[in-house]
Amino acid sequence: MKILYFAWVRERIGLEAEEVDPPASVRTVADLAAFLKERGEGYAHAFENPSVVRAALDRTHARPDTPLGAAREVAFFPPMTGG
Amino acid sequence: MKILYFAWVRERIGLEAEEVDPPASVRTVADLAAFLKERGEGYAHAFENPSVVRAALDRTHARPDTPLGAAREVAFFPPMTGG
Amino acid sequence: MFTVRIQAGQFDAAAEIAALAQGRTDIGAVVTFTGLCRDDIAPGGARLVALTLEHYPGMAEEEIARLVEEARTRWPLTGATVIHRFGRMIPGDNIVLVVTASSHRTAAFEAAEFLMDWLKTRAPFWKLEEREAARSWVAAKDTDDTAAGRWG
Amino acid sequence: MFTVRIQAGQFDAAAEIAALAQGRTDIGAVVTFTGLCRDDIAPGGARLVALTLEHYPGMAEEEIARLVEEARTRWPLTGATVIHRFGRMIPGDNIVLVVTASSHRTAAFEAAEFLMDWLKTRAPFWKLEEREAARSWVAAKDTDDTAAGRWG
Repeated sequence: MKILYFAWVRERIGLEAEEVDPPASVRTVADLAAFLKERGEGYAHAFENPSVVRAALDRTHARPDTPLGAAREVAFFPPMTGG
Repeated sequence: MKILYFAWVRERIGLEAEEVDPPASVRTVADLAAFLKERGEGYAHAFENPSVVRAALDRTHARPDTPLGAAREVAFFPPMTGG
Repeated sequence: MFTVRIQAGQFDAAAEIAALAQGRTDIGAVVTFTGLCRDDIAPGGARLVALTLEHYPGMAEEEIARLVEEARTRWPLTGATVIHRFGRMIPGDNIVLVVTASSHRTAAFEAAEFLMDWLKTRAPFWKLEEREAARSWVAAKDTDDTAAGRWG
Repeated sequence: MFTVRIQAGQFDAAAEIAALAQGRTDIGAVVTFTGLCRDDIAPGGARLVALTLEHYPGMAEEEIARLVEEARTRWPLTGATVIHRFGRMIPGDNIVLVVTASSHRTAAFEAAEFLMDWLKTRAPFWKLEEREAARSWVAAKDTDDTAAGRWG
Protein backbone atom coordinates (compact mmCIF):
# COMPACT_ATOMS: atom_id res chain seq x y z
CA MET A 1 0.00 0.00 0.00
CA LYS A 2 1.38 3.40 -0.98
CA ILE A 3 1.08 6.12 1.64
CA LEU A 4 1.40 9.83 0.76
CA TYR A 5 1.89 12.71 3.18
CA PHE A 6 1.26 16.41 2.54
CA ALA A 7 1.95 19.79 4.17
CA TRP A 8 2.89 19.62 7.86
CA VAL A 9 2.11 15.90 8.03
CA ARG A 10 4.82 15.45 5.39
CA GLU A 11 7.20 17.82 7.20
CA ARG A 12 6.79 16.10 10.58
CA ILE A 13 7.25 12.59 9.16
CA GLY A 14 10.02 13.71 6.85
CA LEU A 15 8.73 11.71 3.88
CA GLU A 16 6.54 12.47 0.86
CA ALA A 17 5.59 8.84 0.28
CA GLU A 18 6.38 5.32 1.36
CA GLU A 19 5.27 1.72 0.84
CA VAL A 20 3.70 0.15 3.94
CA ASP A 21 2.33 -3.35 4.51
CA PRO A 22 0.13 -3.12 7.61
CA PRO A 23 -1.10 -6.24 9.45
CA ALA A 24 -4.58 -7.60 8.74
CA SER A 25 -5.88 -6.06 11.99
CA VAL A 26 -5.58 -2.59 10.34
CA ARG A 27 -9.00 -2.31 8.73
CA THR A 28 -9.97 1.39 8.73
CA VAL A 29 -8.36 4.77 8.12
CA ALA A 30 -8.20 5.34 11.89
CA ASP A 31 -6.54 1.93 12.37
CA LEU A 32 -3.90 2.86 9.79
CA ALA A 33 -3.23 6.23 11.43
CA ALA A 34 -2.82 4.50 14.82
CA PHE A 35 -0.48 1.94 13.23
CA LEU A 36 1.65 4.65 11.58
CA LYS A 37 1.79 6.70 14.80
CA GLU A 38 3.89 3.94 16.38
CA ARG A 39 6.59 4.05 13.68
CA GLY A 40 8.71 6.78 15.26
CA GLU A 41 8.96 10.26 16.70
CA GLY A 42 8.04 12.12 13.49
CA TYR A 43 4.95 9.93 13.01
CA ALA A 44 3.95 10.38 16.65
CA HIS A 45 4.15 14.15 16.15
CA ALA A 46 2.19 14.05 12.86
CA PHE A 47 -0.62 11.96 14.38
CA GLU A 48 -0.53 13.44 17.90
CA ASN A 49 -4.04 14.81 17.37
CA PRO A 50 -5.63 12.37 14.90
CA SER A 51 -8.83 14.42 14.66
CA VAL A 52 -7.01 17.15 12.67
CA VAL A 53 -5.45 14.75 10.16
CA ARG A 54 -7.58 14.09 7.07
CA ALA A 55 -7.26 11.14 4.71
CA ALA A 56 -8.04 10.12 1.14
CA LEU A 57 -8.32 6.60 -0.25
CA ASP A 58 -7.40 6.33 -3.92
CA ARG A 59 -7.81 10.13 -4.24
CA THR A 60 -11.27 10.30 -2.65
CA HIS A 61 -11.92 11.87 0.76
CA ALA A 62 -12.35 9.28 3.51
CA ARG A 63 -13.44 9.35 7.14
CA PRO A 64 -11.69 7.71 10.12
CA ASP A 65 -14.14 4.81 10.04
CA THR A 66 -13.90 4.26 6.27
CA PRO A 67 -12.65 0.68 5.60
CA LEU A 68 -9.36 0.58 3.71
CA GLY A 69 -10.77 -2.16 1.47
CA ALA A 70 -8.56 -2.65 -1.59
CA ALA A 71 -7.19 0.92 -1.61
CA ARG A 72 -3.79 1.13 -3.26
CA GLU A 73 -3.02 4.78 -2.40
CA VAL A 74 -3.76 6.33 0.99
CA ALA A 75 -2.94 9.97 1.73
CA PHE A 76 -2.78 11.81 5.06
CA PHE A 77 -2.84 15.60 5.25
CA PRO A 78 -4.02 18.55 7.35
CA PRO A 79 -7.38 20.27 6.74
CA MET A 80 -7.21 21.90 3.32
CA THR A 81 -6.48 25.60 2.82
CA GLY A 82 -6.83 26.11 -0.91
CA GLY A 83 -8.99 28.56 -2.77
CA MET B 1 -41.68 72.17 -14.82
CA LYS B 2 -39.86 69.93 -17.28
CA ILE B 3 -41.46 66.53 -17.93
CA LEU B 4 -39.51 63.63 -19.48
CA TYR B 5 -40.95 60.42 -20.90
CA PHE B 6 -39.12 57.15 -21.55
CA ALA B 7 -39.69 53.83 -23.36
CA TRP B 8 -43.34 53.04 -24.14
CA VAL B 9 -44.58 56.06 -22.17
CA ARG B 10 -42.53 58.20 -24.59
CA GLU B 11 -43.79 56.24 -27.61
CA ARG B 12 -47.46 56.53 -26.63
CA ILE B 13 -47.25 60.25 -25.87
CA GLY B 14 -45.04 60.91 -28.89
CA LEU B 15 -42.73 63.25 -26.99
CA GLU B 16 -39.39 62.88 -25.21
CA ALA B 17 -39.86 65.99 -23.09
CA GLU B 18 -42.07 69.02 -22.64
CA GLU B 19 -42.57 72.05 -20.38
CA VAL B 20 -45.78 71.91 -18.34
CA ASP B 21 -47.25 74.40 -15.87
CA PRO B 22 -49.83 72.47 -13.86
CA PRO B 23 -52.40 74.24 -11.64
CA ALA B 24 -51.74 74.57 -7.91
CA SER B 25 -54.18 71.73 -7.19
CA VAL B 26 -51.61 69.30 -8.67
CA ARG B 27 -49.59 68.47 -5.55
CA THR B 28 -48.32 64.88 -5.90
CA VAL B 29 -46.87 62.60 -8.56
CA ALA B 30 -50.27 60.88 -8.88
CA ASP B 31 -51.99 64.29 -9.29
CA LEU B 32 -49.57 65.16 -12.08
CA ALA B 33 -50.15 61.83 -13.85
CA ALA B 34 -53.93 62.37 -13.65
CA PHE B 35 -53.51 65.92 -14.98
CA LEU B 36 -51.36 64.74 -17.91
CA LYS B 37 -53.76 61.89 -18.71
CA GLU B 38 -56.37 64.49 -19.76
CA ARG B 39 -54.08 66.13 -22.33
CA GLY B 40 -55.01 63.85 -25.24
CA GLU B 41 -55.31 60.37 -26.65
CA GLY B 42 -51.61 59.47 -26.42
CA TYR B 43 -51.48 60.62 -22.79
CA ALA B 44 -54.64 58.68 -21.98
CA HIS B 45 -53.03 55.57 -23.44
CA ALA B 46 -49.72 56.13 -21.58
CA PHE B 47 -51.47 56.59 -18.24
CA GLU B 48 -54.33 54.13 -18.80
CA ASN B 49 -52.99 51.98 -15.94
CA PRO B 50 -51.23 54.47 -13.64
CA SER B 51 -50.00 51.71 -11.33
CA VAL B 52 -47.49 50.50 -13.96
CA VAL B 53 -46.07 53.96 -14.65
CA ARG B 54 -43.08 54.89 -12.45
CA ALA B 55 -41.82 58.39 -11.75
CA ALA B 56 -38.68 60.23 -10.70
CA LEU B 57 -38.41 63.73 -9.25
CA ASP B 58 -35.15 65.49 -10.05
CA ARG B 59 -33.63 62.10 -10.94
CA THR B 60 -34.67 60.32 -7.75
CA HIS B 61 -37.31 57.58 -7.66
CA ALA B 62 -40.67 58.82 -6.37
CA ARG B 63 -43.93 57.22 -5.32
CA PRO B 64 -47.44 58.24 -6.41
CA ASP B 65 -48.00 60.06 -3.11
CA THR B 66 -44.63 61.89 -3.19
CA PRO B 67 -45.25 65.67 -3.14
CA LEU B 68 -43.90 67.45 -6.21
CA GLY B 69 -42.47 70.16 -3.96
CA ALA B 70 -40.00 72.31 -5.86
CA ALA B 71 -39.07 69.59 -8.38
CA ARG B 72 -37.81 71.03 -11.67
CA GLU B 73 -37.58 67.76 -13.63
CA VAL B 74 -40.20 65.02 -13.44
CA ALA B 75 -39.88 61.79 -15.44
CA PHE B 76 -42.47 59.10 -16.20
CA PHE B 77 -41.46 55.65 -17.42
CA PRO B 78 -42.37 51.96 -17.29
CA PRO B 79 -40.86 49.56 -14.74
CA MET B 80 -37.16 49.30 -15.45
CA THR B 81 -35.62 46.42 -17.39
CA GLY B 82 -31.90 47.13 -17.27
CA GLY B 83 -29.11 44.89 -16.08
CA MET C 1 -11.55 52.91 -6.52
CA PHE C 2 -15.27 53.22 -7.21
CA THR C 3 -16.39 53.84 -10.78
CA VAL C 4 -19.75 54.09 -12.56
CA ARG C 5 -19.90 54.48 -16.33
CA ILE C 6 -22.84 54.59 -18.73
CA GLN C 7 -21.58 54.13 -22.26
CA ALA C 8 -22.52 53.04 -25.77
CA GLY C 9 -19.31 51.12 -26.44
CA GLN C 10 -18.12 47.67 -25.44
CA PHE C 11 -16.28 47.11 -22.16
CA ASP C 12 -13.35 44.87 -21.32
CA ALA C 13 -13.82 42.95 -18.08
CA ALA C 14 -10.11 42.16 -17.81
CA ALA C 15 -9.10 45.81 -18.09
CA GLU C 16 -11.61 46.75 -15.40
CA ILE C 17 -10.36 44.01 -13.04
CA ALA C 18 -6.80 45.17 -13.66
CA ALA C 19 -7.72 48.81 -13.00
CA LEU C 20 -9.26 47.85 -9.63
CA ALA C 21 -6.35 45.65 -8.58
CA GLN C 22 -3.41 47.58 -10.00
CA GLY C 23 -0.68 48.38 -7.51
CA ARG C 24 -2.68 46.94 -4.62
CA THR C 25 -1.88 43.90 -2.52
CA ASP C 26 -4.77 44.14 -0.04
CA ILE C 27 -7.38 42.57 -2.34
CA GLY C 28 -8.14 38.91 -1.66
CA ALA C 29 -11.19 38.46 -3.88
CA VAL C 30 -12.52 39.97 -7.09
CA VAL C 31 -15.97 39.00 -8.39
CA THR C 32 -17.23 40.01 -11.81
CA PHE C 33 -20.69 39.72 -13.26
CA THR C 34 -21.12 40.15 -17.00
CA GLY C 35 -24.64 40.32 -18.39
CA LEU C 36 -24.97 39.50 -22.08
CA CYS C 37 -27.63 39.82 -24.75
CA ARG C 38 -28.99 36.30 -25.04
CA ASP C 39 -30.39 34.74 -28.20
CA ASP C 40 -33.66 33.64 -26.65
CA ILE C 41 -36.79 32.53 -28.40
CA ALA C 42 -40.23 33.87 -27.46
CA PRO C 43 -43.03 31.41 -26.62
CA GLY C 44 -44.43 32.07 -30.10
CA GLY C 45 -41.09 31.02 -31.65
CA ALA C 46 -39.87 34.50 -32.71
CA ARG C 47 -36.08 34.65 -32.39
CA LEU C 48 -34.42 37.73 -30.83
CA VAL C 49 -32.67 39.88 -33.44
CA ALA C 50 -31.53 42.75 -31.18
CA LEU C 51 -32.14 44.60 -27.93
CA THR C 52 -32.07 48.38 -27.82
CA LEU C 53 -31.36 49.81 -24.38
CA GLU C 54 -32.84 53.22 -23.68
CA HIS C 55 -31.74 55.05 -20.52
CA TYR C 56 -32.38 58.23 -18.57
CA PRO C 57 -29.11 60.16 -18.93
CA GLY C 58 -27.97 61.69 -15.68
CA MET C 59 -30.31 59.68 -13.49
CA ALA C 60 -28.78 56.37 -14.63
CA GLU C 61 -25.33 57.41 -13.35
CA GLU C 62 -26.73 58.95 -10.16
CA GLU C 63 -28.94 56.01 -9.27
CA ILE C 64 -26.16 53.45 -9.82
CA ALA C 65 -23.76 55.61 -7.79
CA ARG C 66 -26.34 55.56 -4.97
CA LEU C 67 -26.47 51.74 -5.16
CA VAL C 68 -22.67 51.57 -5.01
CA GLU C 69 -22.66 53.85 -1.96
CA GLU C 70 -25.27 51.62 -0.32
CA ALA C 71 -23.12 48.54 -1.06
CA ARG C 72 -20.11 50.27 0.53
CA THR C 73 -22.05 50.81 3.75
CA ARG C 74 -22.94 47.11 3.87
CA TRP C 75 -19.66 45.40 2.84
CA PRO C 76 -15.96 46.27 3.32
CA LEU C 77 -15.15 46.82 -0.36
CA THR C 78 -11.76 47.94 -1.59
CA GLY C 79 -13.25 48.84 -4.97
CA ALA C 80 -16.21 48.45 -7.31
CA THR C 81 -16.88 49.19 -10.97
CA VAL C 82 -20.27 49.26 -12.67
CA ILE C 83 -20.57 49.77 -16.41
CA HIS C 84 -23.94 49.75 -18.17
CA ARG C 85 -24.21 50.08 -21.92
CA PHE C 86 -27.01 51.69 -23.90
CA GLY C 87 -27.96 51.45 -27.56
CA ARG C 88 -28.54 48.49 -29.84
CA MET C 89 -27.10 45.09 -28.89
CA ILE C 90 -27.16 41.81 -30.76
CA PRO C 91 -27.03 38.33 -29.19
CA GLY C 92 -23.60 37.72 -27.67
CA ASP C 93 -22.95 41.41 -26.90
CA ASN C 94 -22.02 42.56 -23.39
CA ILE C 95 -24.62 44.75 -21.66
CA VAL C 96 -23.59 45.23 -18.05
CA LEU C 97 -20.48 44.65 -15.94
CA VAL C 98 -20.22 44.68 -12.16
CA VAL C 99 -16.82 44.19 -10.53
CA THR C 100 -16.38 44.09 -6.76
CA ALA C 101 -13.14 43.75 -4.83
CA SER C 102 -12.66 43.04 -1.16
CA SER C 103 -10.19 41.39 1.14
CA HIS C 104 -12.72 38.56 1.62
CA ARG C 105 -14.70 36.51 -0.87
CA THR C 106 -18.09 36.62 0.84
CA ALA C 107 -18.17 40.42 0.77
CA ALA C 108 -17.19 40.49 -2.91
CA PHE C 109 -19.85 37.92 -3.88
CA GLU C 110 -22.64 39.47 -1.82
CA ALA C 111 -21.93 43.01 -2.99
CA ALA C 112 -21.92 41.92 -6.66
CA GLU C 113 -25.26 40.14 -6.25
CA PHE C 114 -26.72 43.10 -4.36
CA LEU C 115 -25.65 45.51 -7.11
CA MET C 116 -27.08 43.33 -9.89
CA ASP C 117 -30.37 42.74 -8.06
CA TRP C 118 -30.89 46.46 -7.52
CA LEU C 119 -29.61 47.50 -10.95
CA LYS C 120 -32.35 45.37 -12.47
CA THR C 121 -35.10 47.10 -10.54
CA ARG C 122 -33.81 50.65 -9.91
CA ALA C 123 -31.46 51.71 -12.71
CA PRO C 124 -33.46 53.66 -15.31
CA PHE C 125 -32.89 51.46 -18.38
CA TRP C 126 -35.48 49.90 -20.68
CA LYS C 127 -34.97 47.11 -23.17
CA LEU C 128 -36.75 47.20 -26.52
CA GLU C 129 -36.75 43.81 -28.20
CA GLU C 130 -36.63 43.28 -31.93
CA ARG C 131 -37.74 39.81 -32.89
CA GLU C 132 -37.97 38.20 -36.28
CA ALA C 133 -41.65 38.98 -36.56
CA ALA C 134 -42.31 41.52 -33.82
CA ARG C 135 -40.91 44.26 -31.58
CA SER C 136 -42.07 44.92 -28.01
CA TRP C 137 -40.87 46.44 -24.72
CA VAL C 138 -39.55 43.86 -22.27
CA ALA C 139 -41.85 43.65 -19.25
CA ALA C 140 -40.19 44.00 -15.84
CA LYS C 141 -40.02 40.68 -14.05
CA ASP C 142 -41.59 39.91 -10.70
CA THR C 143 -38.56 37.69 -10.00
CA ASP C 144 -36.30 40.75 -10.23
CA ASP C 145 -38.35 42.58 -7.62
CA THR C 146 -38.25 39.50 -5.42
CA ALA C 147 -34.47 39.18 -5.81
CA ALA C 148 -34.00 42.85 -4.92
CA GLY C 149 -36.47 42.60 -2.03
CA ARG C 150 -34.38 40.01 -0.20
CA TRP C 151 -31.86 42.75 0.66
CA GLY C 152 -34.48 44.31 2.90
CA MET D 1 -17.53 23.73 -21.95
CA PHE D 2 -16.33 22.54 -18.55
CA THR D 3 -12.65 22.83 -17.73
CA VAL D 4 -10.49 22.15 -14.66
CA ARG D 5 -6.80 23.05 -14.67
CA ILE D 6 -4.15 22.82 -11.97
CA GLN D 7 -1.13 24.82 -13.02
CA ALA D 8 1.94 26.67 -11.80
CA GLY D 9 1.56 29.62 -14.18
CA GLN D 10 -0.61 32.71 -14.13
CA PHE D 11 -4.10 32.69 -15.64
CA ASP D 12 -5.95 35.32 -17.63
CA ALA D 13 -9.55 35.77 -16.50
CA ALA D 14 -10.52 37.57 -19.72
CA ALA D 15 -9.21 34.76 -21.92
CA GLU D 16 -11.15 32.21 -19.86
CA ILE D 17 -14.38 34.24 -20.10
CA ALA D 18 -13.86 34.54 -23.85
CA ALA D 19 -13.22 30.80 -24.21
CA LEU D 20 -16.50 30.02 -22.43
CA ALA D 21 -18.55 32.52 -24.41
CA GLN D 22 -16.95 32.22 -27.85
CA GLY D 23 -19.38 31.52 -30.64
CA ARG D 24 -22.32 31.19 -28.27
CA THR D 25 -25.35 33.41 -27.97
CA ASP D 26 -27.25 31.44 -25.31
CA ILE D 27 -25.28 32.79 -22.35
CA GLY D 28 -26.97 35.57 -20.37
CA ALA D 29 -24.65 35.77 -17.37
CA VAL D 30 -21.00 35.10 -16.65
CA VAL D 31 -19.67 35.31 -13.09
CA THR D 32 -15.97 35.18 -12.27
CA PHE D 33 -14.29 34.83 -8.93
CA THR D 34 -10.58 35.57 -8.69
CA GLY D 35 -8.79 34.77 -5.45
CA LEU D 36 -5.54 36.66 -4.89
CA CYS D 37 -2.61 36.45 -2.52
CA ARG D 38 -3.29 39.23 -0.06
CA ASP D 39 -0.66 41.23 1.76
CA ASP D 40 -2.06 40.68 5.22
CA ILE D 41 -0.40 41.26 8.53
CA ALA D 42 -0.46 38.67 11.30
CA PRO D 43 -1.70 39.70 14.77
CA GLY D 44 1.97 39.89 15.84
CA GLY D 45 2.71 42.36 13.03
CA ALA D 46 4.64 40.02 10.72
CA ARG D 47 3.96 40.96 7.11
CA LEU D 48 3.27 38.23 4.52
CA VAL D 49 6.20 37.76 2.14
CA ALA D 50 4.84 34.82 0.12
CA LEU D 51 2.45 31.88 0.10
CA THR D 52 3.54 28.50 -1.24
CA LEU D 53 0.67 26.29 -2.36
CA GLU D 54 1.26 22.57 -2.10
CA HIS D 55 -1.24 20.21 -3.72
CA TYR D 56 -2.00 16.52 -4.18
CA PRO D 57 -1.44 15.96 -7.91
CA GLY D 58 -4.16 13.88 -9.47
CA MET D 59 -6.57 14.17 -6.59
CA ALA D 60 -6.73 17.98 -6.95
CA GLU D 61 -8.03 17.70 -10.53
CA GLU D 62 -10.36 14.81 -9.71
CA GLU D 63 -11.87 16.44 -6.63
CA ILE D 64 -12.50 19.76 -8.39
CA ALA D 65 -14.00 17.90 -11.37
CA ARG D 66 -16.37 16.18 -8.92
CA LEU D 67 -17.38 19.59 -7.51
CA VAL D 68 -18.04 20.90 -11.03
CA GLU D 69 -20.19 17.84 -11.78
CA GLU D 70 -22.12 18.43 -8.56
CA ALA D 71 -22.67 22.09 -9.54
CA ARG D 72 -23.98 20.98 -12.95
CA THR D 73 -26.60 18.79 -11.30
CA ARG D 74 -27.78 21.76 -9.21
CA TRP D 75 -27.75 24.64 -11.72
CA PRO D 76 -28.37 24.88 -15.48
CA LEU D 77 -24.83 25.90 -16.45
CA THR D 78 -23.72 26.41 -20.03
CA GLY D 79 -20.08 26.29 -18.96
CA ALA D 80 -17.64 26.49 -16.06
CA THR D 81 -13.89 26.87 -15.70
CA VAL D 82 -11.86 26.31 -12.54
CA ILE D 83 -8.14 27.02 -12.47
CA HIS D 84 -6.08 26.58 -9.30
CA ARG D 85 -2.41 27.46 -9.18
CA PHE D 86 0.30 25.82 -7.10
CA GLY D 87 3.78 26.99 -6.16
CA ARG D 88 5.05 30.20 -4.63
CA MET D 89 2.89 33.35 -4.83
CA ILE D 90 3.63 36.87 -3.67
CA PRO D 91 1.03 39.46 -2.62
CA GLY D 92 -1.00 40.57 -5.63
CA ASP D 93 -0.64 37.23 -7.49
CA ASN D 94 -3.69 35.32 -8.71
CA ILE D 95 -4.30 31.98 -6.99
CA VAL D 96 -7.68 30.66 -8.09
CA LEU D 97 -10.22 31.42 -10.81
CA VAL D 98 -13.80 30.21 -11.04
CA VAL D 99 -15.91 31.18 -14.07
CA THR D 100 -19.52 30.11 -14.41
CA ALA D 101 -21.85 30.79 -17.34
CA SER D 102 -25.59 30.33 -17.52
CA SER D 103 -28.57 31.77 -19.27
CA HIS D 104 -29.63 33.33 -15.94
CA ARG D 105 -27.70 35.34 -13.40
CA THR D 106 -28.85 33.60 -10.23
CA ALA D 107 -27.57 30.23 -11.45
CA ALA D 108 -24.20 31.73 -12.41
CA PHE D 109 -23.78 33.50 -9.05
CA GLU D 110 -24.89 30.55 -6.94
CA ALA D 111 -22.76 28.03 -8.81
CA ALA D 112 -19.65 30.24 -8.48
CA GLU D 113 -20.21 30.62 -4.73
CA PHE D 114 -20.86 26.91 -4.35
CA LEU D 115 -17.64 26.04 -6.18
CA MET D 116 -15.57 28.48 -4.11
CA ASP D 117 -17.07 27.34 -0.81
CA TRP D 118 -16.32 23.69 -1.57
CA LEU D 119 -12.92 24.34 -3.14
CA LYS D 120 -11.84 25.88 0.14
CA THR D 121 -12.77 22.82 2.17
CA ARG D 122 -12.39 19.86 -0.23
CA ALA D 123 -9.71 20.63 -2.83
CA PRO D 124 -6.39 19.15 -1.61
CA PHE D 125 -4.28 22.32 -1.43
CA TRP D 126 -2.31 23.67 1.52
CA LYS D 127 -0.90 27.15 1.95
CA LEU D 128 2.50 27.64 3.58
CA GLU D 129 2.98 31.21 4.68
CA GLU D 130 6.31 33.00 4.73
CA ARG D 131 6.25 36.05 6.93
CA GLU D 132 8.94 38.57 7.65
CA ALA D 133 9.91 36.81 10.86
CA ALA D 134 8.22 33.42 10.64
CA ARG D 135 6.80 30.67 8.43
CA SER D 136 3.78 28.50 9.33
CA TRP D 137 1.02 26.43 7.70
CA VAL D 138 -2.25 28.29 7.34
CA ALA D 139 -4.89 26.74 9.61
CA ALA D 140 -8.18 25.77 7.96
CA LYS D 141 -10.94 28.17 8.94
CA ASP D 142 -14.16 27.20 10.67
CA THR D 143 -15.87 29.88 8.58
CA ASP D 144 -14.95 27.96 5.40
CA ASP D 145 -16.56 24.79 6.73
CA THR D 146 -19.64 26.79 7.71
CA ALA D 147 -19.85 28.38 4.24
CA ALA D 148 -19.55 24.98 2.57
CA GLY D 149 -22.04 23.42 4.99
CA ARG D 150 -24.85 25.74 3.89
CA TRP D 151 -25.07 23.84 0.59
CA GLY D 152 -26.27 20.81 2.57
